[in-house]
Amino acid sequence: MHIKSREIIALVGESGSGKTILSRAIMNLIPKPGRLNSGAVLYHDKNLIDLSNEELTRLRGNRIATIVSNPKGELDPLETIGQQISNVIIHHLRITREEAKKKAIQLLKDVKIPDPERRFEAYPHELSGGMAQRVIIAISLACDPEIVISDDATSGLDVTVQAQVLELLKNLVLNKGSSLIFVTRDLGVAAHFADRVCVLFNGKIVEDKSTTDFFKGPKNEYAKKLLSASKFQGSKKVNSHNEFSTRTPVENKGPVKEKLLEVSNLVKHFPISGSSAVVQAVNDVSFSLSSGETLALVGESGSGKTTIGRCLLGLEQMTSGKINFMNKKLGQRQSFRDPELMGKIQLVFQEPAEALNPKMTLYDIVSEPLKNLRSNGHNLEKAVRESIDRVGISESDMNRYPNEISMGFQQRVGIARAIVSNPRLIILDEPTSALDPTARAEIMELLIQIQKDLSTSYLFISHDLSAVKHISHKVAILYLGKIIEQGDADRIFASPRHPYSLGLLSSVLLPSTSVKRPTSVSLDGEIPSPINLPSGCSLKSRCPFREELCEDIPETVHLSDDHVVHACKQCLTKTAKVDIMDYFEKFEQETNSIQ
Amino acid sequence: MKRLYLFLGKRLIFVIPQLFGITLVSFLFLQLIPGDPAVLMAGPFATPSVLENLRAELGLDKSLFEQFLIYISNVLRGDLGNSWQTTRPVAEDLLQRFPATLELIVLSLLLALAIGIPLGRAGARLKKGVTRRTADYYGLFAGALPDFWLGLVFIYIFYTVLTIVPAPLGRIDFFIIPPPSVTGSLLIDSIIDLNFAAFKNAVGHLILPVVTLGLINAGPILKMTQATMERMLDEDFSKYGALCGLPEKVIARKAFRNSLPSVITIVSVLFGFLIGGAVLVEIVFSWGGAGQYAVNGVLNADFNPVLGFVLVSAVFSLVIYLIVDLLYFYIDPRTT
Amino acid sequence: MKIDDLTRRTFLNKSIAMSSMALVPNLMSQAALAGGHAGTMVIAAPATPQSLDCEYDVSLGTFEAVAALYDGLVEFEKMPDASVPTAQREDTAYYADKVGGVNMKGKLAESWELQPDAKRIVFKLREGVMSNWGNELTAEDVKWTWDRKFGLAAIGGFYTKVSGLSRPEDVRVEGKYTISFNLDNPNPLILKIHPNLYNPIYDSTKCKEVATDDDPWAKGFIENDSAGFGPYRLESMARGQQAVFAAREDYWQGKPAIDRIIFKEVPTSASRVQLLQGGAVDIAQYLQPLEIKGLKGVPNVAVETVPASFMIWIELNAKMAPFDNVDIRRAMNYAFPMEDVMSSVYQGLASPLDGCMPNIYPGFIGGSPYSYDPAKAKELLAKAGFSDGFESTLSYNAGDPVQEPIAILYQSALREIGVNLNLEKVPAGSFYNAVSQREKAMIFYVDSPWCPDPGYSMTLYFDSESFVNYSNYVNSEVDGLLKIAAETADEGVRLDAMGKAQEIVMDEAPWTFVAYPNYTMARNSNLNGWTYYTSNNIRFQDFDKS
Amino acid sequence: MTGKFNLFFRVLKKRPDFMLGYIIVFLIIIIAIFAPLFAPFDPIKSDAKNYLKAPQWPYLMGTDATGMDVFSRVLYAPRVDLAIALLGTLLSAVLGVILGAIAGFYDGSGKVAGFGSAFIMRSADVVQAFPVFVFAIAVVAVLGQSIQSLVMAIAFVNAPIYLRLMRSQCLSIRRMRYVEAAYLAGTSDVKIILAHVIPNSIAPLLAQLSVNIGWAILLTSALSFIGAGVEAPTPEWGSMISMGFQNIVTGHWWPSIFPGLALAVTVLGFALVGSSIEILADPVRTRKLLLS
Repeated sequence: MHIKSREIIALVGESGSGKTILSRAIMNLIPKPGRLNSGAVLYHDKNLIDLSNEELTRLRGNRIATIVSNPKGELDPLETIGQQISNVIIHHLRITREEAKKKAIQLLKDVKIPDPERRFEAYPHELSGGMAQRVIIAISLACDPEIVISDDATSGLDVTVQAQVLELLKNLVLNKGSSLIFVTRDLGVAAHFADRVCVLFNGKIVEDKSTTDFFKGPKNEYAKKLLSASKFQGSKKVNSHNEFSTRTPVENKGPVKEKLLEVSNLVKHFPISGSSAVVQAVNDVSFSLSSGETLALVGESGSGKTTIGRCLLGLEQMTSGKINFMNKKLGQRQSFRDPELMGKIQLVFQEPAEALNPKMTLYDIVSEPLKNLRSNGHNLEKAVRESIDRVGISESDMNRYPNEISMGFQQRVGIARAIVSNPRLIILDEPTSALDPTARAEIMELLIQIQKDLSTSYLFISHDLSAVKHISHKVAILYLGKIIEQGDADRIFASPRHPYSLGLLSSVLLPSTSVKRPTSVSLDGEIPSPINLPSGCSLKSRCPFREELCEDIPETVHLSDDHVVHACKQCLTKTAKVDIMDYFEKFEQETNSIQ
Repeated sequence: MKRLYLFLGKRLIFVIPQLFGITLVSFLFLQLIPGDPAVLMAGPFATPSVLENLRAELGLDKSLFEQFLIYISNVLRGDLGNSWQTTRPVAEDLLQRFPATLELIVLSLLLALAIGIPLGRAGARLKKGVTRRTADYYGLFAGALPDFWLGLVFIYIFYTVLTIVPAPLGRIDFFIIPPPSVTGSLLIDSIIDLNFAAFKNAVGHLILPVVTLGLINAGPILKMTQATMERMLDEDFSKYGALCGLPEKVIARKAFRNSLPSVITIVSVLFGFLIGGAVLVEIVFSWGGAGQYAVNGVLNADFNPVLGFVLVSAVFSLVIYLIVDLLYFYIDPRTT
Repeated sequence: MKIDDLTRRTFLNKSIAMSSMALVPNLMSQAALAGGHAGTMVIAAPATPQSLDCEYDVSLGTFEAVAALYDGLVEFEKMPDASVPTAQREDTAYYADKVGGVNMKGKLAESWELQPDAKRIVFKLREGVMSNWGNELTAEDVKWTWDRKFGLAAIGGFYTKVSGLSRPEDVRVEGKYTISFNLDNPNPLILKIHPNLYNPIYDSTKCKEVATDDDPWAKGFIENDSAGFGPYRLESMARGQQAVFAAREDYWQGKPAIDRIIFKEVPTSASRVQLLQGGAVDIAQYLQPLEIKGLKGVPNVAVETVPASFMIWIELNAKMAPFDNVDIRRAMNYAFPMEDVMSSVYQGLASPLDGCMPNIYPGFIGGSPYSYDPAKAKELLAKAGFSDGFESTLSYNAGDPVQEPIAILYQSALREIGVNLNLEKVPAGSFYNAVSQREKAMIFYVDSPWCPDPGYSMTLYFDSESFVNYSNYVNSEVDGLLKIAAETADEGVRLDAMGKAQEIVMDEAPWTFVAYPNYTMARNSNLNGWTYYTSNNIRFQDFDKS
Repeated sequence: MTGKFNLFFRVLKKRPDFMLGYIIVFLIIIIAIFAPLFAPFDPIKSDAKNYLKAPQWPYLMGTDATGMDVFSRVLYAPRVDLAIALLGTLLSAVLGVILGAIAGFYDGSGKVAGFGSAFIMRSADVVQAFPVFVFAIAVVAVLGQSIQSLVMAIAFVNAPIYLRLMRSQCLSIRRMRYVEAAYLAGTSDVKIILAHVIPNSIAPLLAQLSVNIGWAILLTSALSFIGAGVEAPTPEWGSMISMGFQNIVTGHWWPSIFPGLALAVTVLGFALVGSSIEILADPVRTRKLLLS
């Protein structure tokens, strides 16, 4: 592998493919007890492997800089960020503390941190994830390095922030004339930001092409698989799932639109101890769901989507509102001790490992929901076998423990447990976001198949818009605990009307080089704290359409039977002119043409 | 600054009910110990009427609840009652004995820190080698040794055989005039008094008990330092430091700074434990400390000293925890 | 009466002792040290006095202090000890030709007249004797002293009774310097009781000055200070640490040889040994036999051991089975490994307890019927119907270092006759309590009767009414004999009666007889003048330094 | 299961000192059980003719002041020490686990259960605010001096440790997704505690337990040392040290040095076993050790 100056390459691979090790090898910093066995890392004709520790230390962070994921964990919690930036500068450039401070503030300005002088004194815990990531970028650029390695740097951020940060990074690096290596598992990042793509598989580079060539069609089998899995995420018309485009709920045997779940005026406030302020996590939210239907709750982290799910399940006590499920009231922790409700709602979680008791066998895990239903031994075993079979786990694995199987399979076990009690509703709380592209595609497919077979309803909670587009019939977009737009999924993806929805959709990085991302409607900044909600329009600080004084009060507008938006009039007129439909549509067309 | 006051205020609000609870529980608990203080006090010759008078004098004829109220109101006035064994006010006794214990504990913990921290740091930074081994095994061995026995071994070696330390009989040879008591610490008082003979003598008496407790308590400090620092070196920010090209020394310093809260915690826990737990070593060296006073009280149904001791050491522990919290507060900006 | 070393606050030996030295500043003033060791005597004692009021307090060190601060009316003449020529001791023998049969000399009393029927005694007091507060001794002081005993009725109550006084009016002021004691019945102890350290004379002028309505008998004052006519005055006292006594220039016998006494609490006996060896103290009190042995031959240290009035025994509670059976009690004595205890525990510094009163007192009849004989013990057990043995518990004082080893040896020996002995360690502080409650099956006891008189000694432990009869021993014949001894002035008759009583008691074995521990004086060899008293304590005024 | 054994032996291979720990513990237990076979003398038979004999044949560790054979007593002592420590620690673990599970599971819940949980925690605070040693002695003083009291004292003193451990386990496990899943399936609180919380807390509990046993042995002997523990002449290390304490300044070191040594070795053995379990209980540390 090689990199020229001012070049941007993407090193793509799934977990375990060795991409991080490779990126660390470049710096000769392999985590113990690993060792570099052979080979060479040549930098300006010097083999980094042969350099002494001191020489390497001088290079690291100076000529070759790394940006890492989990930015808050990477910063020393006990030092101000200013000190941390200065330390690196002083160490490498040997300048005085005063000069370093000046330079650090300039860097903070460069990475667009507002009020850099004050932020210089801030501690990492006072920063949001996006801010911390900008600080990390500032550190990495402090010594004008020749190579910057971004190691999955944005995977922890929300899509809107991810797009902003990557954009910023790319611009800064190019301005400084450095080279940039993106280490990522997201082909979208590669498609939008890299000049060249290298695919890693089992520790080997299996494909190395210019970005445009790669997305036109990789040669290597694995690369192909990876690309198609990623595309599957972005399009619903791949493979043979075309029947879903009709958007008719499957096997809707009852009267049409039989309301299964009805949530009205749900409010959840978290009191802050020692203060009269409250966190307004969920603010007057109403929606409904029919059997066999999928509703997606979409939003950035902190938008309240997970809290809604937890209120539904009684895992959080709602502040006010009403939840009806199968004509019974929900919202109490004890609700599910009611034999009629027992097992009727199930949950699939984001972190499959945390969702499974490590001390139980797969069989025990899956059978747990049935044990309370007092099904007799034979029926129980049969039901368990059935659902295990349905999620594609072989019976011989039934006596294994969760830590003996892969993450994708763990998620399958979670799904098996969810369906074993024959639920009417499954809440899918970010079920795929922790998974690699291929596993993610498989799980999505499985979920769709299950809905088809069992006509279960899904409440799909996610910030992964491509997955949402793929699976849901209806979408509700949440911002700061409020639904700002909801309705038919296709319609919303095609012509979102709320400025926030526009910004959100435009920030999705689709894995294609041929479709252009509509950056004009990107959102600025980050989601504000839900403690002190801005008065008036909650988006006014970030709105791409905002003018000097936007004091308009948003109102609820029914655009059609199945499209409701909560926004101010002025915005609606502006957004009506924007058409981002081609972003997703073009992508689908392109994907289909490849197929 | 406001953050600090708020923080201190919050802590102090918890202190009062806690002290009350501790006093109440110890009061009731001690009542369960068999033995009638009046009988013990009056001696075997006392007639029933003498006993009755004595009981009335001590308030023993009142209900438990009334007795407790009386005790509490006395405590609030600084009166901890009398010890029937020493026939002196407990407050006065404690005022003499606590400094003895504190001097011993503080010096021991300083020694323990001086051993534990460098070894722990070295142990965490090194993966192999003699230092690492020493650090690993020191923690294990120190935790296994009974301190009272180690004290005896030291006495045998250094006093009986080598005769290079003074007899294990308290804090100072009594043909030496002790300095006037200002702080209660003989070392400090003798310096204030410029009495170097007393200082030298007190140091001689301190050496063995301090070394005994210091060596043993260095174990947990070492373990904690090593374990936390190792964890901190594994944390992302340490790895990121390496990625940024910061030298190993700087990274180790950061990791150590981040381990400080745990180290401070273990020291405070040891301190709290030693206020009563040093009693074994105090006994071995006839130290005359507070722990000895309390243990003796329990064994002889002399309750006021025990209550007084529990109360004072609870206050001490709370003060220590407060100091610890303040240290956290200064070390870690996240504390609220 | 009783009063011994081991009292409620006894040796808080090893460990759990409350030592805290030198915490209070200036207890030893600069002057004391500047004067060097010549004028100062430092005593390492197991404990400092708890209180100086002997009406209540029987703690260790109290009587060293009382003897230094106060004088009594009379005292025994002294003579050289038969075995240790360097030591003096009281002449407590019976002299048929002397007043009251005793060899006494005056102290605060210059002379005395005893009526032959032993119902009245008149003391003529010395004139011009000053107290440490500068008040002259008068008959009023003696009167007040005895009125106080009646008034407080603690230990004093025992003394009024034992000396035959029925009411305060029995003690009469006959003149400024004359006082009389008038009894309803003859009482052989009427004179003998006065050298007892429980009967010091108080300076009533001072005491009345400090008395209050709440405290008419100056308890609070006497507990912590002194108002007496003795050779020393109290300079300072820090309990648990030390008491300092200063010699009185104006003492009626002249200033004592040693100016200043520092009575230092050193709870651990091993520590006291160390201090003595190192020359830091002049006297180390109450050492263990092994330590005493180790001190022999140490330069600068002199060790003298004399037979004493101490006795140690194990109470066999006659109210509890199986010790209500006299054969069991005898068996317990036959099973006691006397020789082992003498040699290993006491290192030869004691003699077997072959009687039930001190063997140094007049009227003692020696010759115990018991010796170690397990076969005989077994036989007696079988006779009592316990051929399979039984189980019992022996309580011992955690503060007395000899009791645990004796108990262990006894336990081993008893196992051979099938008796299973459990050992119970009682904290020093509550040991007295345990003894006086009389609810333990077997418990150690150490005591010494402080009046060298057989009637006095025997009454304490074997009179069925005596409150010191901790073994619950009841024998009406013995009671009768004791009554004779208490109410007859005729010494011959008394000695006969007491001889008989001793025989009965020995035969009925209310105790397991253990030992007469010696009194040992371990001192710096430049210290002269030690005298052994039957009260088993030292009197500072006896000493001088060479 | 075989996988676990395999792991166990691999860990032992990496750390032979752990092996030593297991050997010590094994030997001590064997010695405790078969003491009568190994001990040359009756441990409570005093022999006044042979007191304070220096170590020599047949008294391998000499004799004490009453002529009892120190070696035999050292061998018999773990019978008492181990029994007390084991029982006390187990009792405290049971007590702590039950209370800790309740306190943790109902922490912050509003109703009676929440109040109970808070009450348990405040009680633990108070117990822990006592100076440990004084508290243990007070327990013995209240209950009377006996082996049972020692067991109770150790149980009371240690229970808060398990209580807190269990509570923190419970607090973290009850937020685990699988517990929430169990809720939705209608599983009762008791079943959740039994099926999910306890099995997942066993490893840290076990590690704590084995470390604590050593500590409990030290506490037992310490209590005996100051005279609040086992009655003499029952062979027990602490009381042996205490009985020999007087003799050390006169140069008779053996009656107290040998039992102390045995005590230290035993505690060390348990400490080693404890740290091995600590490591085995933590997969991350196990992996690190095996890879190092």
